[in-house]
Amino acid sequence: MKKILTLQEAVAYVQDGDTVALGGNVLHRAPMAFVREMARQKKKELKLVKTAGAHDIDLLCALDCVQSVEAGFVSYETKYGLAPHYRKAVESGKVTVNEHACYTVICALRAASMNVPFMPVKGLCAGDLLVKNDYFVVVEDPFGGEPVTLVKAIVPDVAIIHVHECDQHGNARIYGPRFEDVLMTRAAKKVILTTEQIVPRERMKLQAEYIDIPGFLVAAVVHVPQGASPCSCYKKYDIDDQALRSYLAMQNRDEIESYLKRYERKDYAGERMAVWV
Amino acid sequence: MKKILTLQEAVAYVQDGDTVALGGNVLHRAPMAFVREMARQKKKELKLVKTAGAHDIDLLCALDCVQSVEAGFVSYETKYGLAPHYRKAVESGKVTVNEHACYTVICALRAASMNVPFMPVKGLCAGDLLVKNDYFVVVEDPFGGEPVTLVKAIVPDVAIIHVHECDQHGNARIYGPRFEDVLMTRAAKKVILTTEQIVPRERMKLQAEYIDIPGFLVAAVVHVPQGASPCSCYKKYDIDDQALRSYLAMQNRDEIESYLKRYERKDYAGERMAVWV
Amino acid sequence: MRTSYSVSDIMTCALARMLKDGETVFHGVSSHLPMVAIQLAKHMQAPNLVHLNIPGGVNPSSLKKASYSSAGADLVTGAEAYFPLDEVFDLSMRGKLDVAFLGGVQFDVHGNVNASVIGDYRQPKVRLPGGAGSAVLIPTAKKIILWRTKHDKRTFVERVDFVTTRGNLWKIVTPLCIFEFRHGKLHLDSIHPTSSLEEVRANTGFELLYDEIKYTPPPSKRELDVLKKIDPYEYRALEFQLNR
Amino acid sequence: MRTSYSVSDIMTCALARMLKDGETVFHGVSSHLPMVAIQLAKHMQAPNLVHLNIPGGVNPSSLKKASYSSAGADLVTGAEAYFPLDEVFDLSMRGKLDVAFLGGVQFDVHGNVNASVIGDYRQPKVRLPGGAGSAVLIPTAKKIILWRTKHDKRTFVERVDFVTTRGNLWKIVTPLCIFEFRHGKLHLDSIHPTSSLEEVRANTGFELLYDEIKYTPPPSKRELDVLKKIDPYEYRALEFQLNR
Repeated sequence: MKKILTLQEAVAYVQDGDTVALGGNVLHRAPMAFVREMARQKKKELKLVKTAGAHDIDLLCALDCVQSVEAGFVSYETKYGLAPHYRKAVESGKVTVNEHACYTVICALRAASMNVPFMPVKGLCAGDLLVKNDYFVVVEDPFGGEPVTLVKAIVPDVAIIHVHECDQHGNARIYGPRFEDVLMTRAAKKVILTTEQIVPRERMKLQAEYIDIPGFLVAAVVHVPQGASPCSCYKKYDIDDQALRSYLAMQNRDEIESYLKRYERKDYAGERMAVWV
Repeated sequence: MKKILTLQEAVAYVQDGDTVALGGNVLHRAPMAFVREMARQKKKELKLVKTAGAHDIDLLCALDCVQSVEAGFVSYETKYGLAPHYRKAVESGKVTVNEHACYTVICALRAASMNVPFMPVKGLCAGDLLVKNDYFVVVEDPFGGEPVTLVKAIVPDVAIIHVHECDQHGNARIYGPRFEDVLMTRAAKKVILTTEQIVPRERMKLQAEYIDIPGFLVAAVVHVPQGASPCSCYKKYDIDDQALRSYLAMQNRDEIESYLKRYERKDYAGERMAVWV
Repeated sequence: MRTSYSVSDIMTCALARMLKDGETVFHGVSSHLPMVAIQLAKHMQAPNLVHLNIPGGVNPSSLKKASYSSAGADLVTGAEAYFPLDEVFDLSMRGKLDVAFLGGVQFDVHGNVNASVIGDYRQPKVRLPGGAGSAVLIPTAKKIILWRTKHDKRTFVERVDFVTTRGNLWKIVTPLCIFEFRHGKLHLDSIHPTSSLEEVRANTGFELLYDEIKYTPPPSKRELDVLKKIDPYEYRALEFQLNR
Repeated sequence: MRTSYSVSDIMTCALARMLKDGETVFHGVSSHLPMVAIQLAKHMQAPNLVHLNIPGGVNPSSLKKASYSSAGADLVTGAEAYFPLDEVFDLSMRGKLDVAFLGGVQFDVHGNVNASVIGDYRQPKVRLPGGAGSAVLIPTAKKIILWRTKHDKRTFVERVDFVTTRGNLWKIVTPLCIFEFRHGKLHLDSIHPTSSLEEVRANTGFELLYDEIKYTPPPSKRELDVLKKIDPYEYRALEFQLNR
């Protein structure tokens, strides 16, 4: 029952072709160290799930790890512009986009968390998304009301969540915005955490009521301080503007691979640290 | 925008025939002062909603306030036995029970919180509940899987929740088990809080992240210390064994009305206290 | 040396022994017996059980204040995380709840459970408390263990008045014996040493099915010691004190 | 005395003035302009607005650190409660979200919004970021206010390439003017004093509809003072600095 793994070991859990839910939102608390290691291990044909992605999805698209993206929004925010490698991969036909309203991703994950094949959605009642995508259908209401749109469940094979702290059993806490992360841990078949800090179980118990992810749902824990960087982590660190700018200026694969290389030391540093359990 | 009302004023919001969701679970944190005042104001034909009720539902049944009960379980726990007045009212045909699995109440409230007419439910696939109740139907999965059971949404006209503390705007916090209370505040058309304590807004803001019910969802706040008694309120008070036993020994309506009367002073005490806002 | 023990002790031990280490286990309201049994199992063969309950305390550290409720806040104090009822249900729907302890009032040889009514559903002769979570948990949790502190011909019947639910029923523990559900029928699994085949037969409303006569092993000294420690006020006997 | 102001100032003021006191208002990512506008309105006519956002801070007290994100944790610090994105969506579905500020890349005279693709959906010439919450919020929030910092013939078209959504569109604010959606068509509502009818016409890909020519009132001294205070680093102008 040893849950604490190295980053390489944990990433080896992810299979080519897996449906992978990524925690965080746009530039905030994305599980970037895990994403980088997936790229290093050359995962293929991943089906990515996220309401609103940015650097995580873009990086995996840049290195040909992605088959499809289920999301409502993929872009850096205002200051950093669009997601260039994602765009290129989609426009060249390498990556399929299954565009959702962010809410329909949420509803599809709710369906998975309840193990039902679909979830009714109120708002999606007009437009081409409904027409073009076979994961939406409109049915009659058997209770006699208006027609109802259903979204098909999305069951991630694995959810990757970067948390502020957890114990060796995976009892984990996120500070500040939780985005869809807690839901993802209930929807996915397997949950892998990367964490800023591994703390003693007794310390986690002090505020047991505010644990977001109970350990019995968690398959693996990886100790990766700065594991969301260059994205932000609430109250821990802000975005790394320089790293993002340097990445966004890169044109070719070699540059991006060397960008990955530069993070290696940092990404693997946590596993060499003493862990107090 | 004054939200702080007296108990009588707040209860006057509830209309005869309303669908009323009651917070708490069995003998814990039921909104008893509000329930008592509904009985005093002789509300009629209420449709009660709760996963697992006890003293609240029993008392309202004893005084002919109830038309129907949607619940998974109505009984005192082990030591106090069954709910005598509820049983009598149901067996005499005065009250209709729409029996749910507790989870189907939860799912029906989830549907209301999402404003969809139904919610798919995985587990309810056998037995007479499915056959006898028209709020369950089994449909084909339009995505091609197994047949799926749907439960019809339950939209409470009002949710009555007893909280530990809130500010004058209704930003509220519950300590310990929240049961279905938070969900009820999202499912109901109107939310009324009774509270042990009204605290300054600035104090609620100190742990804004852990506010369970944001004030903008709340229509009215009533200051009722001991408002859950004789049920328990986590870390505030335990059940009132003597009161429960005396109630359970009562046979006729007069006795129960005098039981109500005895609580009057206590139930109305909060509104006379200074409130620091 | 013979140790003395009560029927609630042997029932608690029987329930506890059915749990395997590492399993995820749930009980609901009015469930003092299984609540104590889970803690007993944690002190015996299954230290890594995951104990789930209605108020949401994962692995509560003590039950000593849970006198009148198995859904009380005491189960949250000293717990290791918060995982409330709605989430427990979702977990079971996902096939990740290993064991659910559930009650019921009437059981039949076909494995049907009635917790709803005696008589007609809409005009009941007796309105029972209701199945609580049973109707969705019995079909979805991997193993269902039922218990009932009454064993008579009105409880164990050929056909229940109303099928609140049926599903993954595994065992039923009574004051007299343990039934196991297999091949679509309740089978007599073991008779408590405090009872006898004759007594079980005389109090069961259907013909007893069994391959061999076995007896439930009595509580061990260690089990009784642990029970004394974790349940000093004998909450496990509460249901017997108020047999309705 | 004339006060000088920028296009982002007048757009922010225009957005802010559309809000009424007590309304529940949401904005998403890449939404610095509406984020500042909501705070402006709170300091002007609408102190009791309920400001909702993606990270979930209800009524964040300050935006001063939100330099690179309108979905950042700064919106949670100093907020009065936590009400995250999934809950905001549910709220809108229940008909309780008064106003949603949303973006888009292409708009047509019929009130259709495209945030998805230019060209074919499955083989797009240009893959846009996607509509985020638009496809469920535009049909459900009571009033939809769109903004776009580009106003040209590729943005305002006769027919969008792809209908990401349509619904309760009320106003669109651009660097040149404000459109209002009524009777199924976009109507020119007011022209910013920094622009002209000719400029709007030359940059709009459909025939302009209007009853009369009105001009957007310029930012008042008080509005500009408040803007300086609440948005000293001019995040409201970020979108103009990176016009793609």
